[in-house]
Amino acid sequence: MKRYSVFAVAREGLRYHTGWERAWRSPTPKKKYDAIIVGAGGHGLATAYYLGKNHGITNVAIIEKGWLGGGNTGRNTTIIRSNYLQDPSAAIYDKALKLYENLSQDLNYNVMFSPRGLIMLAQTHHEVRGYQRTVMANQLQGVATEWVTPQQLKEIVPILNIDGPRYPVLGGLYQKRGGTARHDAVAWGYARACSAMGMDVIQQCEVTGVRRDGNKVIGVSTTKGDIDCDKLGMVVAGHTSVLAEMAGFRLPIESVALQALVSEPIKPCMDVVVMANTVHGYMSQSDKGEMVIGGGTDSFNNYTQRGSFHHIEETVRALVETFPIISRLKMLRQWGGIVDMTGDRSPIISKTPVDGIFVNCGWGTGGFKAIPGSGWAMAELMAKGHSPLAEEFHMYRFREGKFIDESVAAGVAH
Amino acid sequence: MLTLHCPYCGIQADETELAAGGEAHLKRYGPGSSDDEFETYLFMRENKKGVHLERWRHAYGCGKWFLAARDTATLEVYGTYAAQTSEPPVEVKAAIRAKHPGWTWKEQA
Amino acid sequence: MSTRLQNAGRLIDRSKPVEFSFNGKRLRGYQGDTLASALLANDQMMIGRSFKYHRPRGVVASGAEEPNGLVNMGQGGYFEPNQRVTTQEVFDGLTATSQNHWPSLEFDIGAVNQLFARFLPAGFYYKMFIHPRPFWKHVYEPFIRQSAGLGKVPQERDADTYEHFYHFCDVLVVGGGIAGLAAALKAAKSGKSVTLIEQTADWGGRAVVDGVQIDGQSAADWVAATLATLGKMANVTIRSRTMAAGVYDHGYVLAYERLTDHISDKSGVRHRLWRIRAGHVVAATGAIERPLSFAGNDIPGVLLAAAVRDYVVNFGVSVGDRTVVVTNNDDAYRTALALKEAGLAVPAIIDVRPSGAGPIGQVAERAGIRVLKGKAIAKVKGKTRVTGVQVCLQAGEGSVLEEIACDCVAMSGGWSPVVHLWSHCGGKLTWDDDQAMFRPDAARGPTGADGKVFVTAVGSANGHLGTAAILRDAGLDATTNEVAEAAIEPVWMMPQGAGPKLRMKAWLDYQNDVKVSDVQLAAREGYESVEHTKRYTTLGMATDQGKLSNINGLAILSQALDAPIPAVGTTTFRPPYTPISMGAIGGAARDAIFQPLRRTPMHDLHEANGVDWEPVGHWRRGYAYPRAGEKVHDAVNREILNVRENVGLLDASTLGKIIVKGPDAGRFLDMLYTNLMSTLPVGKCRYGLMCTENGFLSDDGVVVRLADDTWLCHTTTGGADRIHGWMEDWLQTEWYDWQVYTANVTEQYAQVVVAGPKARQLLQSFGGDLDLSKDAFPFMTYVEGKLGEFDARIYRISFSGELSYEVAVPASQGAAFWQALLANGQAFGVMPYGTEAMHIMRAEKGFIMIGDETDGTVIPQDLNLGWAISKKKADYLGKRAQERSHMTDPKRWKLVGLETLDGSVIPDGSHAPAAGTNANGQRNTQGRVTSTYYSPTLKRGIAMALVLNGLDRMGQEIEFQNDKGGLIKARIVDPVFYDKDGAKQNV
Amino acid sequence: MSNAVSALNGKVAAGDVTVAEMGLQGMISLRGSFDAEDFVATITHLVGVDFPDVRQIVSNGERSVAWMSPDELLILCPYDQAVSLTAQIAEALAEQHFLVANVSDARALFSVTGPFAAEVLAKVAPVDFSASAFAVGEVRRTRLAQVAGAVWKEQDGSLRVVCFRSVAHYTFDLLATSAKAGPVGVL
Ligand SMILES: Cc1cc2nc3c(=O)[nH]c(=O)nc-3n(C[C@H](O)[C@H](O)[C@H](O)COP(=O)(O)OP(=O)(O)OC[C@H]3O[C@@H](n4cnc5c(N)ncnc54)[C@H](O)[C@@H]3O)c2cc1C
Ligand SMILES: NC(=O)c1ccc[n+]([C@@H]2O[C@H](COP(=O)([O-])OP(=O)(O)OC[C@H]3O[C@@H](n4cnc5c(N)ncnc54)[C@H](O)[C@@H]3O)[C@@H](O)[C@H]2O)c1
Ligand SMILES: Cc1cc2nc3c(=O)[nH]c(=O)nc-3n(C[C@H](O)[C@H](O)[C@H](O)COP(=O)(O)O)c2cc1C
Ligand SMILES: [Zn+2]
Repeated sequence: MKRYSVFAVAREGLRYHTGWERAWRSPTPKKKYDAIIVGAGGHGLATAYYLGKNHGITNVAIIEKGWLGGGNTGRNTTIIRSNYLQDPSAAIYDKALKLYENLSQDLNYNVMFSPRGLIMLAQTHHEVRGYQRTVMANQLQGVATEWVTPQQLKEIVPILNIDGPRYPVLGGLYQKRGGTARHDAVAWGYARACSAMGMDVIQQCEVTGVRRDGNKVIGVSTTKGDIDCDKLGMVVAGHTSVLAEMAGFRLPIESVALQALVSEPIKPCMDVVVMANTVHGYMSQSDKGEMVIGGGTDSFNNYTQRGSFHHIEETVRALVETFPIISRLKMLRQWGGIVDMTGDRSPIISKTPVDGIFVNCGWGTGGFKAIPGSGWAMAELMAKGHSPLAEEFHMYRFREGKFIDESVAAGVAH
Repeated sequence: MLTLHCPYCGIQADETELAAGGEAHLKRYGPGSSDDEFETYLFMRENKKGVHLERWRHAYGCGKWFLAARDTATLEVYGTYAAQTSEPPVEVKAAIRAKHPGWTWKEQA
Repeated sequence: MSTRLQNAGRLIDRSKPVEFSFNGKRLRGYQGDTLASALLANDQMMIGRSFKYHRPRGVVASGAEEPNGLVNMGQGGYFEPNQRVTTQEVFDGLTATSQNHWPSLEFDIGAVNQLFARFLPAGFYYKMFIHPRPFWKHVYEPFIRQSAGLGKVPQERDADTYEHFYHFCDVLVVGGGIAGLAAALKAAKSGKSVTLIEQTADWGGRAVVDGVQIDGQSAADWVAATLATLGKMANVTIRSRTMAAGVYDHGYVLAYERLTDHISDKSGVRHRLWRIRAGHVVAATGAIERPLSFAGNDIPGVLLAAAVRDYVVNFGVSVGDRTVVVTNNDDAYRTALALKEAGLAVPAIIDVRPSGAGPIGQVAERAGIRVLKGKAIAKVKGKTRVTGVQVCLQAGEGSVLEEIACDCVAMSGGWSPVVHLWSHCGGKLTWDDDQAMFRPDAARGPTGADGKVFVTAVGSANGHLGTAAILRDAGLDATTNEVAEAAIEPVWMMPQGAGPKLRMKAWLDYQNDVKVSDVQLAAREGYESVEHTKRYTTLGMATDQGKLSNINGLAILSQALDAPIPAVGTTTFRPPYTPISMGAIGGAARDAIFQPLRRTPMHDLHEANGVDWEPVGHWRRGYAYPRAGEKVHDAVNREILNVRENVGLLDASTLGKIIVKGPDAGRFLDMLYTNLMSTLPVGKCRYGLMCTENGFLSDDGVVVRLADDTWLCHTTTGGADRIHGWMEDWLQTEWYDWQVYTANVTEQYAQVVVAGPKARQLLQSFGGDLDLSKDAFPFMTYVEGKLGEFDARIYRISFSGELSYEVAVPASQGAAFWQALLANGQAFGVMPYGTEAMHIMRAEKGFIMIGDETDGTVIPQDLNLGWAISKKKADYLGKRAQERSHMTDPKRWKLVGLETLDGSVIPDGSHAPAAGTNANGQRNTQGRVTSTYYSPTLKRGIAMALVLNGLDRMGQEIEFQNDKGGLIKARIVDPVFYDKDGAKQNV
Repeated sequence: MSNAVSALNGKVAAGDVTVAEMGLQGMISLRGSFDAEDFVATITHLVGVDFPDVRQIVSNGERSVAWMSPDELLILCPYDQAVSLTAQIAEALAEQHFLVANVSDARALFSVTGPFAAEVLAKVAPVDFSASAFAVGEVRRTRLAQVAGAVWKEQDGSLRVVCFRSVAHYTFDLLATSAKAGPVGVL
């Protein structure tokens, strides 16, 4: 694989960029792989990458029904943070954040990880207490977060209305290491690295069945034919229930639409990510200048990648109140993704009732930030049969009553 | 932006007048049930890509719960019906089968 | 130079001149002008700079598809970035400035990027700035971000107002061209309710510009007559300046009406967002002309051919004196002829088709225009303005055959139907090889609630380009003056064999600076999906959403991949069609009506009393009542001590009150609460807990038995609606054979807690028919009757540990009652107290608080509330869940009290670290505080906490985090700190 | 009773369309089985108006009965009759399974009058208020922007709106803002 660098770009520039190689190959599927990952989203690709990098398993196919990165990985608002309340969450998200910090170098692909800082506004006393609890928990987890006052907030985010008539800003939970990354680049960077290790990223290939021999997986059926494997990782987010049904089990997942929108681009005005959970909206400014805005989920099951407009309305209404100047910006585009919500809104990284099948799902509205950590843990689970990072995220926790509930600290999952 | 017909008021209600309540026709398992039964009852949703029988409340209207047969892939609504029933009415089943010929209801499968 | 012509201009009113300014220059236009036409009339060709290379940019189109002509508009609270000059009408006093340059439009430092363009191809940033690592965060990204964005940031609060409007119709027709008008007429005649909307200010679309004739009438006359007919029909609603922004599921359409954007008077509502439910949507949205991809096609002065025609015909503006037309189809000849007719020079029509045009070609030649067949443009000359074109063979690699001097190039690459509304909700497209366009595939339209297709595309939006065919498609048979047209010849690159140098200068996406070479690079690197190419190159992601660039881009991609165009496909069409203001989306919901603010009947009195509010759901509750100069926390302490010594008043009206009645009500409540409610004697009160089916504690409150078959359930403030809904859910969908009715009467009553040693005296001072003595009215009972002149129901319950009454009076009497309590209470030292005092007092008593001790993960057993869980019951909601292994785990943390050894207050959220770390390297923990306060009664810090093996560790010391990164020592104690045996409340 | 004050004490926003809070209004919520023996007869007798059909409101001027759901009615009467009428109903239905509650103090009632009154409502509620879809005598429970409410048409150009008391200010401001913004020109 030809390495990317400023020199390579300069060299190529002189010959009109005719010498660049493909970022990833487009192979036809082999008959059999050691491991098949279904779903070439961030989590699936990262799983494959760490299978190869950490565990030396490179006879791997990543099978994608559409184009790689076209699921939620390609349509999320890119918020990255690790200031989670519960220990298992903080552990995996912080692992992810640490990996993000070096990901561009690791992958030799600039994923534009931008640790510009992230703030969660506290707008009720209840939220203040919830976030103070998080700050305290984070201290013991080794995750640096701090509490900032309204005045400090105003300095960090001048366009913020801190004394809105309805929900004055009482303070905020600030994680300086938090931020954003270029979502597509994360998928592309991993895909390129996987391909370079000899893995097959197979696009436009839908898995239509899971083949078993007794209780052991032996392969999948796809629109490009049957492919055999020893181990199967299902990493298909919103389509998890569909895949699980093919394999003959159920998961505590519901698929709903989550929406986002961008404004037209304006000059830089907000150098930090702000989440306003009381009023249900969050916003950051992309490197191109658009305000990237995320909102709420529909409350009904939906596989259409289109949400209901009233969520857009609620979000925009709330953010106009929080950032009054955006009233005179225009919405450029809105879209939706199908997110996979579990019973406690925390992810599942787990063995399943079928031998050889592993599942990684349930990231719902907030799994972009987890991609490297999740891939790391899932790879370990698939390679070794257990992973400390994944330990608590098994799928049987619901029957045991052992929830990992992040909503308790007035928080949300994005 | 869905609209659903409220079988009680007879109006075509806007999605924003309704509250969604998840999968319908669940059997409640209480004390004495097995771990499996209880887990299935509370967590293991069908989450079908396709025909979905589900609960809705006409929250801003008559306040009544009703059930709907809706396609989660196309958002087509095959019918709505009263909540006080343990299975979809024949005409709703027929409407579903008109689009999904092989469709069977879970209790009959 | 561009200038205003003496004649022509069907849309402008020359008797109504207006004055406006651009970059501080005062300019003149006419009413009816767009800002684009007015700027061109003043020879302002260059309007802005492009995104990446800061290339000079002038208008290329005349409508919503314009990618270049974006300006900062207005001032102060009316300022708005990125206004599109082609859709903005001029008005007196309009001010606009150009965007994305520094220091000025003409001299822009950022333009140096052009010099490096060669090293800044699509996606260059993914390959660069990787090393050294810190440079990205500290050097490169800040630099990239500084140069990002187009328009300026508004600085002031929006001075305008907005509103929403719900609208219903059988048929919504979008587009006021001839197709839309004909379709509307047809639908209206059938008796359906019809709504017809058009995004621009005027009607007729392209036909009126093209001079089409319909049934012997000029298009303009036909349009006027049809509009008049429609206007007279009662079942028709007509709106101009109203754009259909998006088509959503089940026939929901958003339409964006601009009411004051075109006038100086800004006093009215600016935008109205229509939320339309349409039985059927007719998309008569026309077609958009495509640019051609030749080197220098972005230089100001290169426009779409139809736009050049629009400026002449509609606005009497000539873009240039000498216009070269370059085309692959017949339509652009109309531009050449229109220019000729206006007295302007057309040195040549360059037609890529070796055999040229149909009959209109001869007309052009007869008019003295040179027609160069099989030819193409190799390159446009000029920097900030076109100075000429180099002509070459389309079939070759671009060797220059001749140079033609000109100051305008009118290009046409064919037409693309506006299929957005068809596609938003899933309508599929089909590739029409003959016409070289994607058009709606009628067999695969978007389906609605009934499973049927609910959008129909008609006219040129449906791929018909001939007038008669368009009208027929819309349901009208008419004769026209059309002549046959020769077939289009698709041209995706000009010339066909253009080398890298030319391709690097052939723009696809003008605003985002995406060139033919970029798309080819994406394909070469494996970004094969059109969606990858879009995201890698940013093609089509600019504020015009690729209305001009997408088709050309995907055709280039398909060539690069050697795949047919339909196999490559389009990117996803998403709303809005053109950008809509956030203000309009939010609507009127600002300030007072941003969100409902729920008020108790005493709200205004609290306000007047200087209350410090706390939002609780949509309610406001008094957190404390500080006096002039008093700090909030001092007020809280004062309020507590006053309750402990005298008497205090708490507005508890927000607590939920739900009546549950019926033969099965007792049985029902036994399922709902963890304890038994069916056994509660009439007249008595009992504290109860409710859990979710998942076992977690969800609400608590006092239940009162009002009659044999009637209970009144109190819930928390946040619980009122939730618990009422929860009850109805179980009653309607699970136990629907049980005879129980519920009614949420929360707001019927104003409820006041009167607490403190002097509470009884205060109530007795009202007089009335109630015996409030200790024996007649014992703890945990209620009475009903007259308290003075008030109709009261009084519960003797206590959350503070003091002698306490909760008095409910009809809400209408609430304010008077509160005032009477304050007046009568003077003698007893009465003071109102707020929620914080309430919180602290209950903590002093060891009472739990939903939301503090509970957080959705806590079960009653954790809180030692086993006494409130009936052992006798076979079932209650949550019981089965609580039998699961983790819920019965003896390692679950249990509620205890904490007393700090030094009397200080443990901070909120503090955890108790334990020895060692877990498998993930995190510090182990053994507890966390749930409530922590300074107790003015005990004059020390107290807390409640969930602690590992807490109940077995009474008297032991434990360490909790302080807020400085250190630890505080505390002793584990019984959580009841005050009046353990209840002597004070039972007096 | 002399102490009783309605939520907004008769506040008025006058204009082309006038929004007025109508002061104290007796309102009784009644749940029961409409099919039960004598239920309809008892209610029509006690209240003195005909029994409403689905989504209808029937009035005799002083008193009205509105259909709220298949097992719920809202009875309107003068404020000072509400307590006694509630008691009478309770007594008359004593043999049945029912629930009656005086909710006069829990609600606020508004009139919206003027040429584009229906449009004022159409700005806030997802309801077709066109004359053919929403007739005099029909009552519609719906969403008024962000709160629940019920609306009926007293006559053309005159609508009544009921909401919860705690959000009376909000509803008033909402309607007054809609009214002040002027007509849309459709309904
Ligand atoms: C609007 C929105 C905003 C969000 N904002 C944030 C945010 O700010 N921060 C954050 O951390 N997270 C956010 N998220 C969540 C985040 O996007 C997801 O959690 C994450 O991208 C999930 O990645 P994934 O790889 O698991 O799934 P995906 O990226 O969805 O990948 C799954 C892939 O599986 C493929 N697939 C499905 N079925 C099959 C089959 N049968 N055969 C083959 N392939 C199949 C799909 O095509 C898809 O490409 C947001 C999500 C949305 C929708
Ligand atoms: N011969 C050719 O090559 C050729 C090519 C294109 C057009 N034409 C001519 O143009 C005319 C086309 O007629 P038509 O009625 O199909 O199209 P049109 O372009 O004349 O009218 C479409 C109308 O829809 C409006 N519109 C588009 N999107 C909208 C939205 N989202 N909301 C509201 N309004 C929207 C436009 O402003 C326009 O007024 C015919 O006369 C035809 O001959 C000819
Ligand atoms: C962080 C982020 C920023 C985006 N910025 C833009 C943008 O500037 N312009 C644009 O047209 N779309 C933008 N999009 C939206 C995409 O065009 C697209 O709508 C989204 O990825 C979902 O894909 P789909 O619409 O093809 O289904 C952005 C998306 C994300 C996730
Ligand atoms: Zn209903």
